Amino acid sequence: MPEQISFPILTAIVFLPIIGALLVTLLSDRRPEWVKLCAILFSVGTGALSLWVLASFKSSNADFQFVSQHDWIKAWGISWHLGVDGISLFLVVLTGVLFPLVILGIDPHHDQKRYFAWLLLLEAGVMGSFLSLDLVLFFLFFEIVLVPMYFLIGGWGYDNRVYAATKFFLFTMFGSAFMLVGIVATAALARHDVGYLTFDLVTLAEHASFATNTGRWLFFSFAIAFAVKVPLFPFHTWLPDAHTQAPTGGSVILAGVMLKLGTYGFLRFGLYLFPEAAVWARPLFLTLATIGIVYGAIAATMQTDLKRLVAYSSVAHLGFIVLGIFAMTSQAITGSVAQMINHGVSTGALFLLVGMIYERRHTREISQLRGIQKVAPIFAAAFTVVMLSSIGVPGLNGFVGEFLVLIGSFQTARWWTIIATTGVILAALYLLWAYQRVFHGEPDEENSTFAELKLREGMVLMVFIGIIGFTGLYPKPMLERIEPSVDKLIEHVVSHSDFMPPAEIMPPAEIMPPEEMELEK
Amino acid sequence: MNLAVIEPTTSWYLVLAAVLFGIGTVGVMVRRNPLVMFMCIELMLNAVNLSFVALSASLSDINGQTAVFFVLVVAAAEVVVGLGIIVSIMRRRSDATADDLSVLKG
Amino acid sequence: MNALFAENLVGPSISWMGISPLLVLLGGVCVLLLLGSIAPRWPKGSYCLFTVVVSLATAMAAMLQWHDVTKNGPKMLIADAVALDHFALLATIAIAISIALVSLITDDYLRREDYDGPEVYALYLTAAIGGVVMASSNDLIVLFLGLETLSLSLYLLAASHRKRAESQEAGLKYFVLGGFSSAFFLYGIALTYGSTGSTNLSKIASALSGDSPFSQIDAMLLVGIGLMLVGLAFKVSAVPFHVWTPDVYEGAPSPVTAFMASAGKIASFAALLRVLVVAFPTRIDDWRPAIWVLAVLTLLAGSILAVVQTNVKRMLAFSSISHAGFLLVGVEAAGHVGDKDALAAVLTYLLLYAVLVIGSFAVVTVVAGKGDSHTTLDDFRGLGKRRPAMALALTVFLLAQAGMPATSGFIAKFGVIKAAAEVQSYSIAIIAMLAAVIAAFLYLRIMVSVWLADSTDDTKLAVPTGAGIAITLAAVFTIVVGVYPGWLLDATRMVSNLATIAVQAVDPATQTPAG
Amino acid sequence: MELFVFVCAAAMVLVGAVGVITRNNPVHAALSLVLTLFGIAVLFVANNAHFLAAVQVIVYAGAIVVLFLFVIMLLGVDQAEDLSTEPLTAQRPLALVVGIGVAGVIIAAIVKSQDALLVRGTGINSATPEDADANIRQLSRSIFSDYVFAFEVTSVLLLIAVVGTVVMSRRQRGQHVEESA
Amino acid sequence: MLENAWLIPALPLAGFIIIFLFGRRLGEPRAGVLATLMTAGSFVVTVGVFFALLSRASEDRHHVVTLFTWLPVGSLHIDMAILIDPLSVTMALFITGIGALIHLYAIGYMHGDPKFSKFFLYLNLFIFSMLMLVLGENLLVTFLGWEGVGACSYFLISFWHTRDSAATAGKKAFVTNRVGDWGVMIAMFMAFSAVGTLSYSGINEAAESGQLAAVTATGIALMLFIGACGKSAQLPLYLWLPDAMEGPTPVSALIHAATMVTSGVFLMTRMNPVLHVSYHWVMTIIAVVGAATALFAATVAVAQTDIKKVLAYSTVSQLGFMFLAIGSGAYVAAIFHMVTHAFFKALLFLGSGAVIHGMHHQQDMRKMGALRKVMPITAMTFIVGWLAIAGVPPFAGFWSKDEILLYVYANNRGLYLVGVVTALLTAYYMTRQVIMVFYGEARWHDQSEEHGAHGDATPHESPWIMLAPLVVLSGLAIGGGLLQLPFSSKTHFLEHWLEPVIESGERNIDGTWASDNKYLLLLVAVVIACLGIAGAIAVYAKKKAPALEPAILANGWMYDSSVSRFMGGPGRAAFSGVARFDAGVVDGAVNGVARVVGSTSNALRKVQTGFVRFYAAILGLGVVVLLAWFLLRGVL
Repeated sequence: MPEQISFPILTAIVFLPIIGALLVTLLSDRRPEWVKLCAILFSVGTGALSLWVLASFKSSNADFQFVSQHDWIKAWGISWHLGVDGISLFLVVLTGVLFPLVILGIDPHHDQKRYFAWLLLLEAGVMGSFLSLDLVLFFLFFEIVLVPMYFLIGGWGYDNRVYAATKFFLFTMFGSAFMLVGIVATAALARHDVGYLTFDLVTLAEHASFATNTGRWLFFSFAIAFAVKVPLFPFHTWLPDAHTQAPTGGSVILAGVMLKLGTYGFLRFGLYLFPEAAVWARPLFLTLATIGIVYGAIAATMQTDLKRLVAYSSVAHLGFIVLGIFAMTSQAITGSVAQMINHGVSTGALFLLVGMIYERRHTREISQLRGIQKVAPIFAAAFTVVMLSSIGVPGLNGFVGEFLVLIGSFQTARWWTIIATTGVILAALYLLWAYQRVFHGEPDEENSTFAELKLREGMVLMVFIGIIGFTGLYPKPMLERIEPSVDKLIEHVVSHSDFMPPAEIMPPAEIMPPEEMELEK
Repeated sequence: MNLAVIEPTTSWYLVLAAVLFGIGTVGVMVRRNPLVMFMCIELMLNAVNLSFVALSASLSDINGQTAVFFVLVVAAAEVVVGLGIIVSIMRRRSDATADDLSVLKG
Repeated sequence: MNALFAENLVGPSISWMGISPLLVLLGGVCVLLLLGSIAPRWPKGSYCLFTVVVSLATAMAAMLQWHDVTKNGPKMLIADAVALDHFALLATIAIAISIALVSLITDDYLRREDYDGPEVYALYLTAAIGGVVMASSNDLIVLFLGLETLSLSLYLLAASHRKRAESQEAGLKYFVLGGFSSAFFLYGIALTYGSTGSTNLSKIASALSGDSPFSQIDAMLLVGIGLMLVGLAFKVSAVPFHVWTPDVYEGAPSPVTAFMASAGKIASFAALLRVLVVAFPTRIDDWRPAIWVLAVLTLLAGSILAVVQTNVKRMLAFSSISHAGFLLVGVEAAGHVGDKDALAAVLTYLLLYAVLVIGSFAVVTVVAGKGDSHTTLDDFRGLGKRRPAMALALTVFLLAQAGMPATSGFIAKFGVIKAAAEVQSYSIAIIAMLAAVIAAFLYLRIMVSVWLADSTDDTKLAVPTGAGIAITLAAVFTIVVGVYPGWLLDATRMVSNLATIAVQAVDPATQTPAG
Repeated sequence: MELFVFVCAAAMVLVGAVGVITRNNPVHAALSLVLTLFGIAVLFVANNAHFLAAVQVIVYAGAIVVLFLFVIMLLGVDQAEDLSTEPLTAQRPLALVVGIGVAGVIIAAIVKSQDALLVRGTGINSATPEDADANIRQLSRSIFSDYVFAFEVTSVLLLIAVVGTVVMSRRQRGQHVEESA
Repeated sequence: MLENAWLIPALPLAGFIIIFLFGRRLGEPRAGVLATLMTAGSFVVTVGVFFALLSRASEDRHHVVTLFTWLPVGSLHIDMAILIDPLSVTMALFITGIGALIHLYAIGYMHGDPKFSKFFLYLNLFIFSMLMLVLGENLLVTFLGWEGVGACSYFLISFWHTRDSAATAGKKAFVTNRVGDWGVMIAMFMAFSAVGTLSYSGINEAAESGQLAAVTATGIALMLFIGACGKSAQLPLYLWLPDAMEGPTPVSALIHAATMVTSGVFLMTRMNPVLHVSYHWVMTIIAVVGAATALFAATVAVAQTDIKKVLAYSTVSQLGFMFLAIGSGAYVAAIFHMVTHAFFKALLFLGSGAVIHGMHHQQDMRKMGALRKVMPITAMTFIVGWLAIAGVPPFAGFWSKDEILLYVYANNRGLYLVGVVTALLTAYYMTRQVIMVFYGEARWHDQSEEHGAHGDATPHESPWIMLAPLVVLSGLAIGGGLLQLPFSSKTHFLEHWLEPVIESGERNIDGTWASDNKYLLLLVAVVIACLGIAGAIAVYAKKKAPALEPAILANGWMYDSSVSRFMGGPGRAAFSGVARFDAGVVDGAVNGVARVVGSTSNALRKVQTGFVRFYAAILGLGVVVLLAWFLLRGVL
């Protein structure tokens, strides 16, 4: 049973940024420091709430927690249904942490009032997407994030920003077009099984059963939206443009949390609602994910723009996540969820760093940069740590998710995994090559005045690096909160399809850890 | 066949009306003077009226004729309005054809 | 009927209450014209105020009827010529709201363009009468008269800005093509009458059901339906009968365009639904595919054509075509007997779209400036800097038109898509959504001009009071409905199945005595 | 007899109609329209619509066409329209296709359904010497019972016509110079 | 004591953290001293652990210290745990021991470098990672160290990153290692899906109990071998090691001689039960690859002129020897050689470092000569190392090499021949090096002008802080053979010590011809070593014969350059092809759709001609089509 608590904390998490956005809008332009203070207060407040959720989250509980459910559009069976489980918990926390950092750490340079307002609105949208347990509510937030992002890219981006923003907007909307029809069709078709029209995720997933082909069509209508958002090959081309043109804050958020809407959607809506179809479609998505991993990495290698390179690396990293999701083993999906967080942190930090390079040098062209490590060793060190995390060096957070995804996927998707693992090599190739060209060598005249990390920047980066290190070395608290929900999801998939998870191979008894013994009983 | 015995049936009228309607349609498309275009529309309305009356007779139902009555009223009102618009345009440029009024396009 | 010698004619009982919205409107017209001619110079803004009051009174009257209908059920009035049901009343309310909002914009516009006077308002009200008649008609002749009432008013309104050649051209084009299409519509009525023996929608429906002799005459009936469809498709500007729309929308005075796109559309779609759903439920298999094709063409052409436009009014015209496509999706869904959700969805869409489009055109009106001619994308550049609040409102309207959630546009689209999905018309639903994606490009283009492009002149625009109120109201409404649409949906859900009412009406056993 | 009437009237109608669309001079076109209207009126009579025939002549031929002619004279737009050329290529063939298409489709439908239309009922009261206003009475009964609402609506139409003339003819400030020139 | 084993990696880690936080404040030489102390402390702890372990019965010498649960997901349960057993302690001993010496040496070597403290930061991190590698209780902890040393070697090789060659070499090392890591990861996946655990004891027990199918074992073994090839610089992945000489010399000594490169050998030894149950040809492959690498690198080393490149190729060659041993089932011999090699190769590298230091960063042997006069201690220790590697008894290298050859002979005589030739070449090129550097005439005088700024251009002896490690190491290089003397089974100290770990995989050659005639083979080895030395003296000292140094050997059989050319040519073309495909086809499709919509719009737009008559015609056409549909429905 989902437990009800008195204070609707999740609702507060969604609404606090909206209120913040309104307040920021209403504040006068003449007092910029107030505007910024307001934005910081509200984002930090939201972040604090999300941390509170993390703190009071019951780790062994696989159900949705902090559920708040009210009728919203009763006529259509749409409810305000929020809840958090292991799959969404850390995404919420990541969102809560990332936004204050972006607001604190990155200066928009102009129109800061509007910038902060959009950013706060974006936060609300992202939070809402991760928390919604109602299909329409999810769609609402899923779509609404486009608007602030569009304006952030279009208003504070670089030369080709309008093109990129429009492409981003339309491409994503293209995907959601199918999803909306899918959502409505799902509810309409499930009306017979459920007995009434409802868009409630849990109700639909537990009670509705679709004819095989129907389920598959519906699944695909959702899958297109998520595939675009992820983005999965070949729907990825909006991403490099959007990332490259977005302002640093936008890139950080885009990479950090927004891309996860797609992978999260696959888990929460694809697998949960249409287990049979998802199992049926496994080969396709495993293949696309694998292509994405290798392809994104290869494309990244050849980029001349640093931001574009990181963007393509996201394509590859997100491929790992999708691979894990469709491998459908406990390790793989847990790894995917962990990877969502870790990619958010490490790629977010990478974008932050690239943004700092741009601030200083006003170029992102790799060929224009050289020898920065000599003039800014601390900056280079920070970049190195983040880069290694992105490469997936064990002991840093990037490895945890990647490894779990791969080891889990190997159980059910052997050959895909073997190919996907080559992405590990390629990741080292493109990042190190870029690093070499940007940081190594003797700095030329323009680069020799490259400023060292400022205190404010350093503090923001310290948070990132702290998370990178902690999660890499001690991911247990995270994994043990994610796993119960993942296991429950897999159980759901198994019981609603002919999917057979790999037989649990028990290590020889004497070295079996005690927790596992209990599980087996 | 004795021509005197043949009585025009309803469909004769209807066919005639259809032809008249077709002529009116063609007229709207080929005439450039807005006034004449408007006359062609009147032709079309008359074709409809003829159909109404013929069908009314065929159905033994007076309502068809009633409809014609209303059409006449509508036609009258339409003429007033239409001519009003045409006049207000033509007062500016009296040689304006419908083709000249094509500023709005694309 | 055959009482040949019944000299003392007994007219049908007339339910004055039932047609009270019409009476209010008519009274409003008369007062406006009479007083307008008696006292030529009313104080500034009072024509507008009066019209707003009249429209609100109309809405109130409709509300009163609404409760009555809720209590006593729908009924047919005045010899079954007029239907008093939720469908009609909702359309009435929507039209009344449209007039109120449009009047607010018109006020300053008329003074700015220097032809203030009661006539334009009177024409709004007469057009509204036509619209209400169309929406509530249960007889093809009545419907036709309503259509003409509406159309004639609109022709005049379109041409009313006599200093602008575009306005006159728009008026003439609209008039010629409108007359042309009316002829088709009328011909359709004639043929339908010939094949069913009646012009009354209920009677047509019952004549076509069962084994009445009329069910033989199929070809003529179907061609009749087709011709009527042409007339209505013209009014709702469905492709390929949309050709007039961009030119007329562009040329007509901006407030009038808003009126055409709102009240005009509401009435036309209501009429379309009435005709198809009430009269021809037995011929669904024939007209549904036609509507399907029209809907698809309208969606695609409307969206695609908008892409390369540079005049905002023209863009919005194409967008309104695209929206018509969406509405046709709802009409297509309504083709399924017994699905009242589709009717409710279409009406809701109409109401919400009306507010949106008026809001958008209100901004256009303000930006257009004296002469009503600054309506290109370039004229919108830097609006975000010059008038941030208004730019924000415009953004809300545009996003809503694009179907962004948390705005009324989403609720509208969702309802239609839901209706389509419930009758398993998935393909058209998907096409509609994809068309919406294409159409979104045009809204984005406007937003780019408004926010992301540099301003050419930094002079603050003056936002007149009326337009300001209208924009604010529309924006608030858009957001409120988007976030909390429950009340509206509960209301529109009361719309019952038109076909059922029609059958009840001709069945004396179930007919409620009028008056 | 009836055939003769029909043929003659049909000839009037069609000749007039063709005249409308082919006469260069708008005045001639208007006069051709009168011919058609008279033909229609005759056909009305043939279908027992005596009252409508009268109204047709009075309102249409009398009032409407006169209005047309009046406008033509008023505006002095009676110069001939050159119909020998067509600026819009393909417009004429297109018009022909449409005209023939529309008429053809409707005729086809009528032919298909003609069996049901063969019967000519006797329900319509014609104006006879004995009861000269039978048709009028019957018509008025229809208008004032079944169509009373429609009848009322026509009043609004006429109101619009009035307002319309006001709107369209009212001189606007600032327009004097331009127009008097 | 065993419970405190966590201190072994913890101390270098602590050193890393302290230097990370306060490195700049510590400065030179305190950062170096601290790092050295930490490593030395770690060595002390290791020695304590060693004795604690020694005090246990042989079958009890297995202790796991679990620090915390690392990755617990479902049936996958990975602890951050340390495994203390003879193998890991052996590894830890020489890692920390030699590591401490190299740290000490580096204090002197890096004197004056602006990034002095950073160097020790990396060194400590490296030691930590290496210890995690060898002490890991499971494959994943080992992998943590495995990747850690990879990353550290990247940092250290590209330490002087303003030099482009250094930066490139670092990157190359990392990426090449990653290719191997791919194999290790796949091996882990296979092991987990077959056994359900990644812990060594779990996997090895499964292998021993027959639970692990031969085919799976083969897969795991091959994949691990790929990893080992990467880390231990075997063909075809050896590429990075010669380039890695761009790093400071202590790095070469530490990473490329003593520790990191041996981790492949360690891993294969650790997994010997799995190798044992896999198909037989796996061992053959390992042996062949090892032999081929050994011979290949030896031939290349003959023609090198860079003092460190010779040592680098020699390292590759010696590692080949170790893999030859493993492929022959001689794990003890492999470990033995690894240890002795660590001694003498570290010695040689440090010695060469001293030379380079003394020569003001001159690495070209052709510009050296007669250095024994100016740097006698360095020369002495270097000569000890030379004798050890050349296989001259009783130096350490002789015993271990002989042990390997013994097993190889028992296993495959063809490979034995390769081994013998390699040994000959080893003796030859090392002698060549010693002659070129320390004997003959001094060729460095003519360089003095270039070093005018330096003041004193004469090569100088290194400070005591650099020499002390040399002395200690030369002692070890001399006496290292004591670990495992072939004379009787009682002198097989190392074998007895390692027995619990390797008993299932170790090949028993008792009773073979080789075993019976081991003294004969010993004699052959001595003769070979002498031949090699004599040959080199004849060529380079006595100039009796022309030096045979063809360019193809100097260029490493063109292998590196052809790989580079392939990567730069077709490889790069393929990559940029993908990038172009992405921009052109995938993105082009998206933009193409937009363009199609746009041009459709432009085309359709022409329909809106503005002529009302034309509009009427469109309308009419629409009517005709619509009516035709309805008519058809009505007629049919």
